[in-house]
Amino acid sequence: MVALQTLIDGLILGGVFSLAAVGFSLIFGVLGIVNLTHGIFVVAGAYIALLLWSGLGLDPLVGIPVIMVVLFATGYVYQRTIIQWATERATVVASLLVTFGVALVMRNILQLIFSSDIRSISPSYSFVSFSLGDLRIDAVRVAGLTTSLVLLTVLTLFLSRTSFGRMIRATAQQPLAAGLSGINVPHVYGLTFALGAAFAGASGAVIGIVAPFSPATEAIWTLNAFVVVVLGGVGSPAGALLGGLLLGVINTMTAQYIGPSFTNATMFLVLVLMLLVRPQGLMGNAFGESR
Amino acid sequence: MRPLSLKPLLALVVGVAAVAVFTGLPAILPPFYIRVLQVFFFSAGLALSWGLLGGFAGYWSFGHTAFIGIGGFTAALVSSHLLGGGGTGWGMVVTVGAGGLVAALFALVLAYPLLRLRGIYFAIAMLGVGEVFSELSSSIDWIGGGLGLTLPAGTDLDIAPEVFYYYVFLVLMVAILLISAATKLSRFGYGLMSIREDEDTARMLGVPTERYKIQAFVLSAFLVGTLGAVYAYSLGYFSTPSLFRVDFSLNMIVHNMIGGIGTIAGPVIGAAIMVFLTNVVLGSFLSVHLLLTGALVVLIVLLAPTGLLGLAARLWQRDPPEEEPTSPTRERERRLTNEPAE
Amino acid sequence: MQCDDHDGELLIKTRASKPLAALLGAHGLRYAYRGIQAVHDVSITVGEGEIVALLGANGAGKSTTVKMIAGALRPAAGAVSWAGKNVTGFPSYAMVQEGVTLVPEGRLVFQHMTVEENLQVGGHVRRARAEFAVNFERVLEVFPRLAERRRQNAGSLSGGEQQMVAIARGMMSSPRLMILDEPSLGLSPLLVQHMFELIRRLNQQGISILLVEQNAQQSLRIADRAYVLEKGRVVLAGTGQEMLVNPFVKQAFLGL
Amino acid sequence: MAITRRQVLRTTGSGLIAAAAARYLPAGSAHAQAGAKTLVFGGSIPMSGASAETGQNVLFGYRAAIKKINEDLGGVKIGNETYKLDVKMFDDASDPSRATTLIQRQVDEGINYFLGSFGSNIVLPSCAITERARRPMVQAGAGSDLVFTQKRKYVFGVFPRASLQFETSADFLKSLTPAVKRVAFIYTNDAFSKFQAEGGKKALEDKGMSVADMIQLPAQVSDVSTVLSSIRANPPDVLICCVHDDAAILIARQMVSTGTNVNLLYQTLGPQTEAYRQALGNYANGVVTQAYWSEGAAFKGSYFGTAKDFADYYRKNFDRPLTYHMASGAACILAYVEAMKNAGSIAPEDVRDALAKLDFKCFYGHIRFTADGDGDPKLLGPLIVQNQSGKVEVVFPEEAAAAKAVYPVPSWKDRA
Repeated sequence: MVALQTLIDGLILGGVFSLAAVGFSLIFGVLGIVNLTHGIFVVAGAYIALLLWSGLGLDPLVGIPVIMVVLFATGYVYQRTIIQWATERATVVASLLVTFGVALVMRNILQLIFSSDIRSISPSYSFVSFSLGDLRIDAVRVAGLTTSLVLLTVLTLFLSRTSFGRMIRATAQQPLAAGLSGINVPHVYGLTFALGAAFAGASGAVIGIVAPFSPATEAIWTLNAFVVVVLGGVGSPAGALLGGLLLGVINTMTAQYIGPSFTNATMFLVLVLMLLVRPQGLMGNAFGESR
Repeated sequence: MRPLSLKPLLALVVGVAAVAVFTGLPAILPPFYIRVLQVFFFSAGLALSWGLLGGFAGYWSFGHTAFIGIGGFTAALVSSHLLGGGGTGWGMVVTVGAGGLVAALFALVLAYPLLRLRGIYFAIAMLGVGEVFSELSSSIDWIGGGLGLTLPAGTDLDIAPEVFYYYVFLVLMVAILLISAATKLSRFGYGLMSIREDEDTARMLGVPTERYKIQAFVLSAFLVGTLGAVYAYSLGYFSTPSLFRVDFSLNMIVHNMIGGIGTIAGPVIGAAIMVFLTNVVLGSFLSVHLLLTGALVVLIVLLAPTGLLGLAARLWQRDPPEEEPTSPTRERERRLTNEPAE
Repeated sequence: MQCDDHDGELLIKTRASKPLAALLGAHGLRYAYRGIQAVHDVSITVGEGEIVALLGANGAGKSTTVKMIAGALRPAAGAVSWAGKNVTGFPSYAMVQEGVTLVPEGRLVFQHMTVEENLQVGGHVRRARAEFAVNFERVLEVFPRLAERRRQNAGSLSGGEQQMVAIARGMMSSPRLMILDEPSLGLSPLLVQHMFELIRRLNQQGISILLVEQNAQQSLRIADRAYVLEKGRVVLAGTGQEMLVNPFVKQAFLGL
Repeated sequence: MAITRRQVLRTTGSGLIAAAAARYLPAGSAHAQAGAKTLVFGGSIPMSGASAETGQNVLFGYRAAIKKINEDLGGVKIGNETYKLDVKMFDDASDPSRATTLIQRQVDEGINYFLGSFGSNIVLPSCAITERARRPMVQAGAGSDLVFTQKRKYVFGVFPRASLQFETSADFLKSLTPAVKRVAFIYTNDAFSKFQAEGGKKALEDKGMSVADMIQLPAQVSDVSTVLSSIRANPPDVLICCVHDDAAILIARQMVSTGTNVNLLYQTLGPQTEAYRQALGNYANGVVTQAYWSEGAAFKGSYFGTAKDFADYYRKNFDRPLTYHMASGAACILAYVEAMKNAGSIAPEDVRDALAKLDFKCFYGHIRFTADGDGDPKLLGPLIVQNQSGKVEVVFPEEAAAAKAVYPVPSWKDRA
């Protein structure tokens, strides 16, 4: 029973991790950019959700479309300016340094606007749980998981079925050929980045109702995204889902059977082992490259 | 320091003069600047050590802070368990040496599996390694990173601690500078740089890539471990978040990139600029120093993408720096910039 | 033609009997990789309905030249005109929209997408969207092989088949000018025959062709005109027939 | 000197130029203010991370005391001079290297009185510098035993050290009926929380209660569901959390949403903050915490008057929600000022001696330090407070209590 409860807890937690990482995965897979601003997008999403909730009484999950629109626009502008300048002038890797710098700036700005105090969002269902026999499942986490699954499914369909999704995949595989096939590659890069940012923001809304947050928590979400991507594989929602669920289960299993203080150590240990055994992640790179 | 590879004699003269000046400085500078310089020597030493692997061989580690931690914790554990809380004077040499060696030992164990990974995967794996060591150091009670560890003063001499550590870090940085320069000019160094340019070709041409990478990794870890041990001493008391700081790892990269990656003077210049800015210029700000630091990093990348040495070379209209800026994802960059392979 | 006092063209006079409206004109193109000059000064033209061959040894600057024309590389100097319009520095997607499609060397297909998806990507350009169904049918008619494999991942196809995908993808954008970069490279002799046949057919359908080739003999047979590049410069220009009998060409490219 | 400087500038790298140049730039504002008879308090606070919220709270406390003294009391008269007060803080970013370097800068600039930062890995290396410079540090941010057990003479704390912070709590738990038998601890893996939890375990066991579980959490935690399952599987009478604010909220929220009930939830940090009450709403009722001050407490003295007066003054002048941390911060300043008055001197050594002998009553309580420098556990020990119907009530010790503790608390469901 304990094992089952632990497994369920892990899967539920993992759903949130998946959603929080999929944007990072997409950006890494298509643009080859390790986006250290990722956690900022997540936390910014949580703050927007908080504003919508406290200002307009809008439920964070209902507010997700608004958050996604805001972050989509922000992400597009950010990529087409700073990140594009950096990759044009220097290298893709220079973008790493740029995103590091921007993350510092943004964290500080979030601090100035919202202070470094811890915030949380408590809609009515935050305190409800279901019982199945001895199993306890809290509603807010299930809501989070459901939202994650819905959004990940939407993204999967979007990438596989729409013309724009095809353009993203084509660009990821062969930027040169994509351009020669008439795809406006810089624009697709911008849109992909924007999409990644939008999904990160959406996960922020979910995280906001599940756990307390502050500007400083951004770093955790960037790190988690790293782990999820390495576990699951790059560039696909399915990979992010698998990686996220695994990470969630690893987390709760470690807490249960080794000790809660070892959760992070195990998580990163698995990351390193995974890299050694299968660096491309369980699902491989959706765009078929081995970098 | 840049002419080191071009005009050794001039470099020697400049170097000796610089060392002489730095040796005399504590007599005239107030303690705050001594501490700033101490942080600078420490950071420059770290950046140079990182550069042995990251700059020369193109293997970017995101987790070098692991070796700072291993060095520091080893020194403190040796002090408390083997020296009965001692570790002053020659004892410090022992504990710091142990810190470096244990870091090198861990690196040796990790090297073979980790260095099979390339590019960004190596970077992420090292990030993971850093986190694993960090978490274990605080969760395992025997190590004691949660409660924190104490080290004795490094010396009995009647000398202010900041001055003492100033000299220790100065000596270490100069040593690491010489090691880096010697490496760069050696066959070993050329081998590493050929790995950075094209590892597979290098191997086909008979460069013992595997051995060279491992040697560079272990050497780099040893130096960082030594620096970490001395840093732990300079704090006196430290806990896990004092040493295992992701920003240490990032700073090593930032300092290299700002100065010019793969060079000798670059990491030193990068460290000098960032340490000066963050501690002196932006030091007293209560709430906007991160913002300004970040903005500065962004500006430098946009204005001097090949590092300041690259920028200087362009402005002076001299040859571009011998080292092209390089990266773990070089291949991909080629494609992204639509450069044909011609 | 805005610029015709060019070295190469002075050597052998352009065939004047067939007055052509120059569709594409590249003038004085120049390009350098990392400080090394790859293309010094190249000027070429392609007339409406022509097949023009661009010959030269490996590293002569052929690929670089056509990449500049197609917008994949930005020329360091020089100008490109297309249908009377200055298109210098247009990015590649804009050139495709204008009707200039480069089929790059090395079969750069989207390996992890199906053949059909590859073609869909090629056909999404605004100028070709309305004709998508027609183009798609035509392409599958030209390449029945691809029709059989339309649901397979392009990466799983043979080299020749991938080359077909690349050309078919280019055709999907309804080009007025197709630039083919080494389309016969790595194909079996039989397939090479087919390839040149195909190029002629495309041309008969009204598509102008700029053909980059090392296979000079075959190219010159189907080409109306040809240019020879050496070390980043045009050293010879003339009609296909003239070139076939030119002693220099014979010696350098035809192995005669 | 001028010659060396020129040579220096010419021959060495930019780091040195920078250092040399900066030395000759006009000195910071501290000097100027010192000339205008202002006493400047230096030190750092973390602007981000686990202690940021508490740090901000304490900073507002410093500001409140300084505002009161400068504006309402016309400054402070020491000997024959009247001084104004000022506070000069920097962000240490929880980085010991930054903290020590910048503390040294303040020492060099002639700041003579220091206020502490947060976390022993920052405070210990910093106070090594102030100790060496013989400048006092009165702090409200690091309770770790190591701060007070290494024979420092210049460091004072307005709380008892961490391991002694549970004496009152143990008495409180002992006083409850039905008797508390089994207690479980959840604590963060850092020096402060660990000392506190281990001290707590000892204090409770000395009083005859058994400690069933000591659960250690990592510094960063985003989920505690497994921890709570094990609590549900074997529920203790009282669950004590020695964790920081964010983890406290997380634990409480997950306890509510998973229906993890115990007779009493006691969290040492967190429930004092506004964020906590916002996050939990009615569910915050019944949660017990310790507070080193409460506006309902019967303390009074010079400067602010009663505890209630301080609360009124604070709310009139500042927006940030009031917690006991503000009072602790203000108490640091008052302790300094009172010591200076007693010494009749502003020389750091004299101030230090006067601090050691300090024995005075103010709105915060009876301030007296032990020989080791921490707050006297009997006089400056914590109050036990409980959220009752949205109000914070002191429930222990009895002489300060304004309400009776609710125990056992109703289940979460009944608190909605």
